[in-house]
Amino acid sequence: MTLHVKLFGMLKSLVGDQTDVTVALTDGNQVRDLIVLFQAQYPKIGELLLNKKVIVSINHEIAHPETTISSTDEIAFLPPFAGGSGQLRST
Amino acid sequence: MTLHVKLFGMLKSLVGDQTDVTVALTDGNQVRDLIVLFQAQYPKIGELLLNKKVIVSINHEIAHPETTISSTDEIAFLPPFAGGSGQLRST
Amino acid sequence: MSMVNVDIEASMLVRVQRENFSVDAEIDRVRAQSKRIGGIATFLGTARDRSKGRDVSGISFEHYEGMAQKTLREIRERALKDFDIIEVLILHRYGEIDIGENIVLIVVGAEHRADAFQACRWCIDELKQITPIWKREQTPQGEEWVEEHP
Amino acid sequence: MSMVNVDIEASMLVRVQRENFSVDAEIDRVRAQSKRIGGIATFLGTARDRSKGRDVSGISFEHYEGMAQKTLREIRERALKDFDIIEVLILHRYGEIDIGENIVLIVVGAEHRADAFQACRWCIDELKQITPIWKREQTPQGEEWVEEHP
Repeated sequence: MTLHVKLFGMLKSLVGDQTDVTVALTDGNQVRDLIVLFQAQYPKIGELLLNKKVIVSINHEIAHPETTISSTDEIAFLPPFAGGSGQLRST
Repeated sequence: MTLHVKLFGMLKSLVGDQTDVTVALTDGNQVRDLIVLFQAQYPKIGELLLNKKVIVSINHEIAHPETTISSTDEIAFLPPFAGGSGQLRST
Repeated sequence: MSMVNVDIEASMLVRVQRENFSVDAEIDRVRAQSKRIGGIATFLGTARDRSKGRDVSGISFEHYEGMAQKTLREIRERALKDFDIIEVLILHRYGEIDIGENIVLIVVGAEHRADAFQACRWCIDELKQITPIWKREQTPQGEEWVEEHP
Repeated sequence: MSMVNVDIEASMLVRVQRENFSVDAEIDRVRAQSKRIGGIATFLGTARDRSKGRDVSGISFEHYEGMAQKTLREIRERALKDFDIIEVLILHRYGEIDIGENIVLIVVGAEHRADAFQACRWCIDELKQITPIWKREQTPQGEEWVEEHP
């Protein structure tokens, strides 16, 4: 099955400013398999996924390594969030 | 010397809705003497002053029993404050 | 001349007035003080329709002209000294106020939000405790001066 | 029909939008929910001209459409459940934002001010931690995605 993975923030600059990438998965694949696939095809993104600097969401929910992916899922890679304004305190 | 004492909030209703009362003091009189004078002439206000439910201000500063009063002072009696809105928490 | 401007500016940042106010306009006064401001904490007090278990149909505030302003100026200056903040605005209305309407506004601008929140909360707590302002409530049983505790 | 109205109303209380907003108009949405509201705590985040010791000439925000709104709705619902408050509004802008302009707004209406302050602070802290929104800063060294920590 073919899926589009949405990319946000700095991740886009790692794939030539694309907003998503297309990946081929097989039935029963889990999020861990997706990460392995990115380690091979997009090593920089793969490393960020492995270090949990970037997290995976499926259908607008945070996913876990063992979450199974189905063909209708909306998958996105989320770099560290930076909404709001400023910081809590001076650093 | 003759002074006008400004009244606020519920104090006005204790003297027929006047916004101030006139009192005769002598040179060197202190706030404690003013309180004694009110105990005699306006016992309800005198009691509130004695119990510190009402505080005395002189020239926009909180006064103490031993503060000396001079003829050019602006004197006011201040019932418990109630600015702002609502309360800190449910009671 | 610049001293005059500073005084005019400071006098707009602490006010006791009859008229209603725009929160946007007051926030803009604070924001105009510095581009370093990243967080603005605001407290707006409004007139509730209940107080101590009674219905309230309207309220009015009386203040001690001069002393009320002096007290609020002192609160602003202490907040600027004691908290890591950039600007403070304090505004209280007097006269008749309908239910749901604005009564009091505190606006605090800071680089960081924790400081803005702390100072804003301190200002409204302090205002209630030391500012010579009194409240009268209209209830079905008549009008009454309120002894409010912080 | 009333269900539709409730949904429209709730959708106005949590928004991610490009346009600027009026704090007065947003406060009025909250205030309109109940005459029991006596205290409204607000946090307004604005664009600072400095960040981590660098000059910043402008910022822009990107959000994950759908997931960002879902997350903010969940924050609002948890705040309504966990604090003694009456209403919450959460609004975040996306796109280009000039220095000094509004970025984010939290408005919390409660009977009592301590509850309003606590919930408001919790909402902005939580928003920063779990909402899929990203920030890009323009600095003299070029544009950069920011990794901000709460």
